[in-house]
Amino acid sequence: MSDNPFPLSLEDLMRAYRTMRTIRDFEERLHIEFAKGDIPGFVHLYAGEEAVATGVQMHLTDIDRIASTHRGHGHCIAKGVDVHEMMAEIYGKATGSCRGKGGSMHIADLSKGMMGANGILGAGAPLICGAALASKFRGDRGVGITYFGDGAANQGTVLESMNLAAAWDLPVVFVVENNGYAESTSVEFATGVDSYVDRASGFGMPGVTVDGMDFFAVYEAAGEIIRRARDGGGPALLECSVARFYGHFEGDAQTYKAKGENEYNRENRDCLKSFRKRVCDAGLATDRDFDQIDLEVARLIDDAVASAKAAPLPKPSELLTDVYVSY
Amino acid sequence: MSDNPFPLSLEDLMRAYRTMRTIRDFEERLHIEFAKGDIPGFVHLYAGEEAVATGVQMHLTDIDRIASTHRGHGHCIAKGVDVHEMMAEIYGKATGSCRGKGGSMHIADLSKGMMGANGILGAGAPLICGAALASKFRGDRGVGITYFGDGAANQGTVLESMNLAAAWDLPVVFVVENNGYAESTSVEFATGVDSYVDRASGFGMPGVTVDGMDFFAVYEAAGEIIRRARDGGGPALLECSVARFYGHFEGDAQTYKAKGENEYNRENRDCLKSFRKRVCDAGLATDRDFDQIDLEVARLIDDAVASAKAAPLPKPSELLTDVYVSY
Amino acid sequence: MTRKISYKTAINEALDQEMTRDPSVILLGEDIVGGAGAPGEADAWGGVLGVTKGLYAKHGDRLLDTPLSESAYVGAAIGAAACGMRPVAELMFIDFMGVCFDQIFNQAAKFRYMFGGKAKTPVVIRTMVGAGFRAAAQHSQMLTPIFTHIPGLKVICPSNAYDAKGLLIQSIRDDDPVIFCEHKNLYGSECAVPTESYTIPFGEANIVREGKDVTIVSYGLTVHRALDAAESLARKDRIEAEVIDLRTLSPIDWDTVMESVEKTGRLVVVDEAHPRCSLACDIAAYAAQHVFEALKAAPQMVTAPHTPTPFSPSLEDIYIPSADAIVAAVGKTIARVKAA
Amino acid sequence: MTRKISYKTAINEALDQEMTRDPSVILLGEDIVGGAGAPGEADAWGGVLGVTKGLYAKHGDRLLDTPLSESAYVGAAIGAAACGMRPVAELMFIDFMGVCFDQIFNQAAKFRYMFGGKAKTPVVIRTMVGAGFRAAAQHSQMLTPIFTHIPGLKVICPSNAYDAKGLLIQSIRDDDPVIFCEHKNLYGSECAVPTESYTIPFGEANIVREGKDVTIVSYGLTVHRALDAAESLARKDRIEAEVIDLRTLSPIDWDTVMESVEKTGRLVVVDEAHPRCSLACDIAAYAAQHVFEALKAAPQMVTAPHTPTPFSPSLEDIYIPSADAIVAAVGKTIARVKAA
Ligand SMILES: Cc1ncc(C[n+]2csc(CCOP(=O)(O)OP(=O)(O)O)c2C)c(N)n1
Ligand SMILES: Cc1ncc(C[n+]2csc(CCOP(=O)(O)OP(=O)(O)O)c2C)c(N)n1
Ligand SMILES: [Mg+2]
Ligand SMILES: [Mg+2]
Repeated sequence: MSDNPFPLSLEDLMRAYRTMRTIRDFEERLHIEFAKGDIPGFVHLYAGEEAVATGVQMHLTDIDRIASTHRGHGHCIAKGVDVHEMMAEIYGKATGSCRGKGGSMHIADLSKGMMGANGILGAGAPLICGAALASKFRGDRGVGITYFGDGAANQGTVLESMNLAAAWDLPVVFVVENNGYAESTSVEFATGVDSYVDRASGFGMPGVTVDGMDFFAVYEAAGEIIRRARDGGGPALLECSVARFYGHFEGDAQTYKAKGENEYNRENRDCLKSFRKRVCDAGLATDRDFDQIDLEVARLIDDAVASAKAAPLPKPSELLTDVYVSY
Repeated sequence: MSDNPFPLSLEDLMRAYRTMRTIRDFEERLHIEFAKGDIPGFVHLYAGEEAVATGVQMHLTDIDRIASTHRGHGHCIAKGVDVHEMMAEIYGKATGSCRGKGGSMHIADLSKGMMGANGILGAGAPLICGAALASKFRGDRGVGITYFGDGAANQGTVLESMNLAAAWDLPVVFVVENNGYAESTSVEFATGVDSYVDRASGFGMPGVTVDGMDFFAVYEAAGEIIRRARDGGGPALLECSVARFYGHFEGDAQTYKAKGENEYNRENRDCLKSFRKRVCDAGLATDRDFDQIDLEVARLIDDAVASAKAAPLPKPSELLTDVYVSY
Repeated sequence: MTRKISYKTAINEALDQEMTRDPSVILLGEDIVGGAGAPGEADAWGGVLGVTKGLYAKHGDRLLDTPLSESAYVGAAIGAAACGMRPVAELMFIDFMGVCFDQIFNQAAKFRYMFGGKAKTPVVIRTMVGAGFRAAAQHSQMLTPIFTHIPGLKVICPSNAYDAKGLLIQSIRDDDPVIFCEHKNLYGSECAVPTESYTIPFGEANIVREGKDVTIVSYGLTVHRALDAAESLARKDRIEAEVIDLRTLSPIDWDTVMESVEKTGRLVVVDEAHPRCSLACDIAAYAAQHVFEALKAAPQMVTAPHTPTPFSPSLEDIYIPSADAIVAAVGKTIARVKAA
Repeated sequence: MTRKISYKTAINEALDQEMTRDPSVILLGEDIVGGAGAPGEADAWGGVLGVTKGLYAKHGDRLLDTPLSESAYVGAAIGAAACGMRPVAELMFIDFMGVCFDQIFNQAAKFRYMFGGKAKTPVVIRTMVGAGFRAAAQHSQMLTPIFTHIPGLKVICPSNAYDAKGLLIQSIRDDDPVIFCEHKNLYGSECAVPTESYTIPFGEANIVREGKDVTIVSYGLTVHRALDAAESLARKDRIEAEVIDLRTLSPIDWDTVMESVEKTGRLVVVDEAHPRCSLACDIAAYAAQHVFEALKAAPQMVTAPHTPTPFSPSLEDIYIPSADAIVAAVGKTIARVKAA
């Protein structure tokens, strides 16, 4: 076996790959199932951006917390939320992560430190400041990660939270997933700056931009930032340039994208392809090893879909539970 | 008569002095009248910060608009709002700028381009973006100025507005009046940065910090920024370091200030004193000229207080007018 | 001329006609162009559900795609209105009001009063309301009672394409801030709508079905549930319900509602909002106070439950007030006739 | 032991005792220390009206002076609550809710339901409500109906020092988000309060005066106006009013209110909020629907008008519901007795 040129053990490398593959398959499958009309509501797919959630969250344990977005499936999977429960939730079933009450935009698992996907742009930023504050009070060295897109980066809540985190030296990492679009609107319409990373210094924190399609780039930059936050060094901003492979939500005709944009990105910027190639080229694993993972993941997703479909819907009586005021 | 070393004509110099003196006297008088218990509610005095409102607004005409704060008397006076009506408003009288319905925190005069003091921190920033947008659509070359304190600088509305103004290239000037305190809390507790000026670049606009106790410094910096905005060059941030001579509001014991802080500032950082000295030293005017203005202003304020006191309160029927739904 | 068009098209047409008529009308919102400057500009989204589609081609830069900063751009619309424009801002979902409510309720709503009558703020905030879209707790709320509570705001919620067009044109011409609530589950519903421009005055409820036995008051989507209930009551129980569509929640047409209650003696109010401090309460209480003598039975309220909107179809379907629930409520007013 | 202390002191004591008892209780807000790190730290403000004065000296860094970023710090309190802390955030005036409402109504309020019952959010948001301070339109609102409308929020508004202490301790220990409304014009009002810690359960209204002729329901400051009205009615008109102090608006104690209405047959609801979709409507409508048979007269609502709060004393004094207005409303319920 050759020397490992990567900052992760082979085991962790394969774990990272499995996470990214699971996210990709989960999303590709939703794309198919949605088209069939089986899935209620809107779903926003994370396909293409897997390296961000995975590269960042490989550094986390259950003590660490994340606050996610409307495009949250990838963050959930990388935080260890049960894929069966997630799928069932998206199908609106009683066996879902939120017992069918939340749906795609509200998957949460606080026991795993996953504080929820969120239907409100930027809303996770204050929440994660609170999680980080709790960790600071407890002295448990927990770190909080909040994700937001290039569009949500301009929500007042996000901006206020950056200031708060810096003022209070909170262990928070602000991750911008800059995929160039907010729904159908180009990031050029969202702001007067070329990169959000310049905002960091204005709030008193370091910032760094990386290629979010490159797992290793994300992993290394996030590692340093997270370590620093964990050691009491305060917050930071991590901007990841990414591409989303699908539309804003399923059903989006993507007329606003350049012709061939998706194809180009899939061909040349696929985090899974480049990861696999680099690890194979380094002689650490073979295509067979990866194929094996792919196979296992495909089975997992198949199984998740099958059991989600077979699962019962919530009972009508569920409508009135889980709000304290009994009406 | 000696050469004029200042970028203003003698007439404008005396006008600037008169404005600052009017603000100072207005506020000093309110301080006295408030202590007597005659003035309802809270008043936040602008005394000490006169050079900012005046230095900025000497560049404006009625086509330009300002959005002010809870500490708004100075901005109003510098925008030409009638001093008698202002005083009457603060006394809650029917003859007030808002016919007694607004009070100190809501003085407005849209005919003068004064869009209102505001009881909500940061709320003027979006509004002034709208004023600037209206000017842009009309092509009237109007500029919008929004003021906020070192505390309010961290409101999401302000931060969002900076981004919006830059994204849309709006003719807006964001003026931070950094007096070191938000109520009783030092600016060190409000943010992780030493100066708000660094924020400008993160939103894609230029920023500059000046001594807000020096009329000429404010005047020159504001002039350049306002000209640029007027010519379509987009927004900018102007940070003015100032000192407030009184408490946050009247009645504040100011325990949070250093011993002698107010005295020091009054002695060494009084914009009126330094203005007068510089103009006299340049041989453009004499103490007599300034004393004459002081006298006229004192009479104006006396008269404003007397007529405010004598003015009638709003009639009970006024309670229900000026809301469209007749109930 | 009239022809059948959808609620969505009617809104689009109202915006188009007002933009054509009045250069001070501008539109601001997230993705309201939806791809300006992009290769597919000609086929731009025109809003997340296509309501503003085509307007960019006609009116160009008078439509502004905004940053995702609701406080800033809704506030800018308000500021521009105070400076003489007539902006129409789109708040994509009413559920997002929590990130920009201050500009609406403390600024726009209060200027006129706070400034002693010396300001006007002719801004319209268009926004999607209501459940039934499988969009879960943060994209399905009504929240109309919150806006109705605030003095200084006018609150409109049309139930059909005809009203949508006439009320939106009225909203744009109105000199006060208007919250214009579009029920997302009505966008596809069609009816006959004149091609010309017309207005419907605020504060005029619409009697959409006449009847003598009971008054059912509602607005928005549930007007149709009320009509279904009325049909069923007529068919099965020979009960003739009068159905009133409020159309405008603030100002509200108390006269029409109270006259009907005085005639029928029975009142059922249907509100898709949560029960507490709702429009259902508002109307039932007003009737109880003002036409108490006329009431032959206890007024009944039919609302969504006091719960967030659930995601699962099995729960959401029973969340929205149903025609059955309305029929049952009518039953209570008729079963329990006043002893008198 | 009990002794007379003010509403303000009672709140301070509740916070102090809970902070002492439970290390997970922390306080966040603007100027709640008010001069930490400053020369006058020992004599720091302790909140803009001194409610938290002295707590910093005892509990140190568990009180956090926040940046003026309500969304961020209220949201942080909510996030910390979801992670096991029991934060008490101060929103200085309820009027500022517009800059942070999303965190309250879409996040804190909905977590439990949206996450299928798997989250709890024990956060308290303390805030000042009400008029009478000459503070004008943006610092005088009640807005209690808005919070009461939202499922998932508990809304509390004590009328006296005893209730303030017991309800605040209950709020801190409660596992749901609580909006704790302190009427700024009650801070100075005193009554007997035990030194020990105690709780008052939510959903238990208080009959503050017994009577047989008419039920007057209120909360907060106007409870005292209702009591004044009741005294005057007893003295001048021999009418014995029963006065109910709701104390908690959500959950609300329907049983106590309805039992009283069943006894007296007459209802007057007094609410310092605006009239539309108010708690006055909420309670009057509930009574009309549920105890209609018992009502001998039309229920009456006494509220602030449908206007922003005016600044001038001459207008503000007539803005808040007065004892006279309550007496007049009672008169209407008694003059217009039901024909029955
Ligand atoms: C406060 C708020 N405003 C608007 C929306 C509607 N919305 C949902 S996703 C989205 C675009 C988000 O773009 P971005 O932040 O770049 O994330 P991406 O979808 O690209 O991952 C918008 C406008 C929302 N959910 N919340
Ligand atoms: C949204 C909002 N939050 C809080 C307040 C209460 N408040 C009024 S003035 C003030 C301090 C403002 O400090 P700063 O912005 O520095 O202005 P300064 O008073 O120093 O001029 C605070 C907290 C408010 N009015 N609005
Ligand atoms: Mg994006
Ligand atoms: Mg300050």
